[in-house]
Amino acid sequence: MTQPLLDVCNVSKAFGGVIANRNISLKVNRGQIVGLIGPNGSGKTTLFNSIVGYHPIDDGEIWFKGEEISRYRVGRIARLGLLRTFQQTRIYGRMTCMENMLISLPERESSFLDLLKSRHSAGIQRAKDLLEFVGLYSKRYHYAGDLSFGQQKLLEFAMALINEPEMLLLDEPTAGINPTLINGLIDRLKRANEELGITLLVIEHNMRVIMNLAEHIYCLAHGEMLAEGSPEEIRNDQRVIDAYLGAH
Amino acid sequence: MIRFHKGLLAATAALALAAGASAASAECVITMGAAVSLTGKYSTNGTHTKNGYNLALKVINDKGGVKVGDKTCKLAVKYYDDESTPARGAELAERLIKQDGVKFMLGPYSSGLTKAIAPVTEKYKVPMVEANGASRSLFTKGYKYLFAVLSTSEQYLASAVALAAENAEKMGKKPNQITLALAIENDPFSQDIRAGVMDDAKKYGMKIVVDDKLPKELNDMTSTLTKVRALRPDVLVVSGHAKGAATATRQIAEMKIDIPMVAMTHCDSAKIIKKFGKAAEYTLCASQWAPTLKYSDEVFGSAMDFAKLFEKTYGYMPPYQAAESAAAVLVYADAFQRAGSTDPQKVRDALAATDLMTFYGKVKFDETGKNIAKPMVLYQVLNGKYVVVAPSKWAEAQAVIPRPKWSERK
Amino acid sequence: MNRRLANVIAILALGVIGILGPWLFPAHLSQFSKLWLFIVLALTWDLLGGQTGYNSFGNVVFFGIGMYAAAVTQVGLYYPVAAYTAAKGGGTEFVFDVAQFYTGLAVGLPVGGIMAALAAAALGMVILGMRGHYFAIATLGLAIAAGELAAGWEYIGAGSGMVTPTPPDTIDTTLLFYYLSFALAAVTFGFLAWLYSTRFGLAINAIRDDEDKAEAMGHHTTRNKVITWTISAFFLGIAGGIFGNLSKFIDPIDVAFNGAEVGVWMILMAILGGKGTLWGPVIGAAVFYVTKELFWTYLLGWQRVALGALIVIIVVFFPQGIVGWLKERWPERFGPSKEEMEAADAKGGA
Amino acid sequence: MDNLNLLIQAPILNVQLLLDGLWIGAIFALAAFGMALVWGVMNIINVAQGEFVMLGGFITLMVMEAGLSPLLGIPAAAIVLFVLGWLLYRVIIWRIVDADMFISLLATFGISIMMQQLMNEIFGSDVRTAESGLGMFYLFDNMVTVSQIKVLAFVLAFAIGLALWLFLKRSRLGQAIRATSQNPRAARILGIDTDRVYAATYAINAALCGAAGALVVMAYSIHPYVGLPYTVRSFMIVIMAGLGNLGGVIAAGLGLGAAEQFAGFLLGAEYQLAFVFLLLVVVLVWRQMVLARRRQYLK
Repeated sequence: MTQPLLDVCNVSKAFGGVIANRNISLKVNRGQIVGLIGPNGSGKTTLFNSIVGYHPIDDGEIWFKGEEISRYRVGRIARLGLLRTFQQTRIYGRMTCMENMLISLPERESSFLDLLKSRHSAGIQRAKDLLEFVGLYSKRYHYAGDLSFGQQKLLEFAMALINEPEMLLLDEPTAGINPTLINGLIDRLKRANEELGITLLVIEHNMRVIMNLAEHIYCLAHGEMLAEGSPEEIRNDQRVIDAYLGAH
Repeated sequence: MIRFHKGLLAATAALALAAGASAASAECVITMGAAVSLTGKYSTNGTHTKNGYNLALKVINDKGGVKVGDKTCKLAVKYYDDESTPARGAELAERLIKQDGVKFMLGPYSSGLTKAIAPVTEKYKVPMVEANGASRSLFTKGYKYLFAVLSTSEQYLASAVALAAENAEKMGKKPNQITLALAIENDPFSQDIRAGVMDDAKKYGMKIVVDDKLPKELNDMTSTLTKVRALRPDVLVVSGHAKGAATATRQIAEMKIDIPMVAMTHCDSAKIIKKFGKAAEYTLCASQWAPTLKYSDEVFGSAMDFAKLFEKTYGYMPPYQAAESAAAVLVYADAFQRAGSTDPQKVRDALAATDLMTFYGKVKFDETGKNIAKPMVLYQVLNGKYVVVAPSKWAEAQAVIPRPKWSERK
Repeated sequence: MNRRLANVIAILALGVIGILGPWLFPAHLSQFSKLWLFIVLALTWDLLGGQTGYNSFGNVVFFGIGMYAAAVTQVGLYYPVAAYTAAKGGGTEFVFDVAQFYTGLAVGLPVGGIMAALAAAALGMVILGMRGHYFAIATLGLAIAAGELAAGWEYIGAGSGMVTPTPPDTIDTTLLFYYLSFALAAVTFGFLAWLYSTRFGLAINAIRDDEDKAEAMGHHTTRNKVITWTISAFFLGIAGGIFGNLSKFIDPIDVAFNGAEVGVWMILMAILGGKGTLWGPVIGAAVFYVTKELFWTYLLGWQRVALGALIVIIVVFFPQGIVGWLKERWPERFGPSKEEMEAADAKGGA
Repeated sequence: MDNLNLLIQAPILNVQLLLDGLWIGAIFALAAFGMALVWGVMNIINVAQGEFVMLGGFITLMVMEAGLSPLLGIPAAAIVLFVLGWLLYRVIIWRIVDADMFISLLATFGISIMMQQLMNEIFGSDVRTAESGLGMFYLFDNMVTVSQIKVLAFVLAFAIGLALWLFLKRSRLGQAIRATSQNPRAARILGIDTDRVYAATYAINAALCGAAGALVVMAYSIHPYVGLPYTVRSFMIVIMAGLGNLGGVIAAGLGLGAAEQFAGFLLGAEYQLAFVFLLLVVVLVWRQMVLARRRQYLK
């Protein structure tokens, strides 16, 4: 069996007395699209934050590409090729969309001197293409801070794609997005996965989206791993249904 | 920018016209320039300086002015506020000379400011008579246009150290067994005083046991005084402008620190008698001048006459900073008269040849420009009054050394 | 009017005024020298404060380090520094001839810049991990401590300060320092204009807008901040070296590490003109400096009351600064233009 | 280290240094209470803090010149400064409450230099003191001296700290202040007049500083430019203690006062300030390093 791209082993994390994650394990293989679901407050975002290095974990290990990253800080993990988007979108508000895109081109290997070089028409073209795809081409010279929430979300997604990560952690990518765009977004996520080989781990509340998208799904509840399996298995798992109903 | 400077230039031109020798009328005005500290940490003494200048101007002008050649000229001063900062002082001196067309400068307050301004006046060959820059280092640079009416810093406390040596026996020691504690502010002028004290102490073989430099913002010196109390020196020397004198006087009394001799500078500008009463008793104070000295001149009369006139005009007794500033104006007036011209070079030469008796003391410059004809005096606070105790020529009373212990005082 | 053309005209006009300065305003030359230096102070402050979003109270540290390093080098090339400062500088013993003076300056000013840059790199690595007001306060602490340390260090004259080498009579130093100041301002402006046009410019803007995001996208944020501060310190250090020679006397707290005045002024100038813009600091410095001179001339005794009121008015009513205000008021004329946007495209690539 | 030997040989000196440190530290703490309050509730760093202290001192001097005991200056200064703080809020501060913190820093800096020169014009730059009429305690055979006014300052700092704590806990306005500091928007929705809360907070801060100033002029001295050190130390104390921690403010204030005294004694007065500010930087760097190990930043 090949080594998983992301391997989360028995991770626990508590805030004060509140246990947010208890003994969570999950694996994502290269090229997969994996879903992470669970009711509000089940610890999904905490797990994301633990993986990408926003806070220390109390127990367990996290491995990425065969390297233990449990103690690395955010920037270093990102440079390894593990990127995330934010639930509350984060973009560079006082820069234009184009600038947001251009500064997100892969910088992993670049030194300071590389940053001083300019003019790379391929990069510009790519930025334009991606903006076109998320439907922001006409707004490319607007300040990103002036966009609507949904548009910012799309911009953030485009920024993540242009960065060409090996793996992308998406925190509720469809929340706040115009329903008519959702299908296109799913399509793009799949294409990013197939064509660019970007492995995806997606937190999602929209069941239709996640069932459509993911090939494997983990479900969290009350900070613990409740169930895992194919979309079909999850859909029919009584515990999952109870957890969702109980939580709402 | 342009419009503003047009106005300035016009004003400057008018001034230059008024001061110019070409003016046909007998009425003329000689405008001198001065950057003094009206704000910032030296503003008290800056105000004394300005008041001294102004009083001398008023008295001279009221008597008709100064005869320059065949004309009689009034004197005037154009002031700027240097905010007690050297960079500002240098800038303003440049402005006075270049923009306002001033051909004669009066000094600022403090050595630091004088140090900053002297290179400027030197560059433009504009004479400067200064009354408040006592730093010794001002007179080692070969300046040719700088003249100081006051005694230089190394002399400030020389008589205090000498007095300690003379009175060593009373303290039960030989002069070379005497120990000194120095608490001196960390600014150019005060540090020059410190250098003077160190040299004098070395001359007598005295030992320095505390050597603290007080920060400029300090209003509490208990940590230094705690050290002083532990080490029991024979002499405590404090110099830190008015703030240092006030803080030291108060805290020495509060902490009841018994030292045979306490010598300070700037007691009178700190008004320690008025403010602290008994706590100030027996303090030795270095001073450039005292109203009780028997100097006199034609403009002001005696030192006491000056003091009374000053008090009448400004409502307080003149500290020496005011007196020496007034004297600087007298020196200029004298030089204008002898030069018979307002040509800066001629006035400069006349200044160099000054040999003048004033209410402030005799003024005679050596080749470096410092006044070598006037000694410093040392007061002691006795019964709520400043009493001159050194040098012996002017002494009104014998110094009380050692000073009584706090427990023995009423 | 074409925006790029307007830009070019503005730069040319400033350049011509700068070069012809000695003929245009001969009486105010040293004030204009200081104005050019103030522009450098505002520009370099804005590099970290405006473009990167890190408000520093401590940039005056590099100004002071540059000033002392330049002066010490100028003296040290020919005389033992300790003896020079012990003698309170200058005077008949320590004379600099023309060649010595020029050599001293030619070596001293770059040394000032380099020492300041090294200090910024070292300090930056330690404190640029702090964010927001913690960074601001740490820099404030450094600024005050630096002044006090300099005031205690005998080698550089301690509290007695240090006199910069007295130039020989034959040199017109007013003109010399005027052109040095102008050249420094021009070079700094040009360098920053270029820097902001590169991807590095975008990288530091990204830190300003959302540092967490920039980091999550894999940027070397700390490295970029340290480099930014180092660049800023280099130019500031040279400015300090010139300023020291211009004022001729270096007091540790009142001239070199004057955080309460120069340190605050550089911030004010940048804010007045418009933080995070290229022209803002230049305009801010010019307006501030001229206003200050007017206050100091015509409001003697009340100049600080007036300045204080002005500061309050600026930051309360024009927090976005002159350039920011113009952009908001007439976006079509001062906002991002089409050409600028196309030009921004050119910044891309990796 | 001669000075260190001295401390070891004469341990009684430690007592004097410690006490002197505590006295001045208590006054720092008083000014820092206000800063912590304004910072925590309004998100404003008030640079004019030291100038409020200075004004409090001058008001006490005026009380004394009117022939009253300068001790009355403590309430008088507090009341006058309270009114002044309220007015300042109504004229200027309310405009910057929601602005970037840096804006408030500069705006209050502007206010502070205005006050400095204004007082310089009105009162002159003389160093002034007021005699409280209280005496001294002499302990250990005069080796330790304690000025009673400083003890009073110390006790008052504690009392005011306690009163402030009770006020914030118990009174309606205090509760409103706490609610506003936690979430101004929620407070507004709940019907709290946050504008009034801010005005009161700023005025209380000014009053605290005024009281501190009255103590400063009686125990030490005052002049128009005395403010900056008090502002900077308040800053430092609040940083060390953290916001909303009155006990911490007292502890940090006293600790800072004592550290300064010992530094002045051991290193010489010229390095006293350098030591304090380097200490500030070291504390920050240390806190940052602790956080870095936890994958976090100091912010």
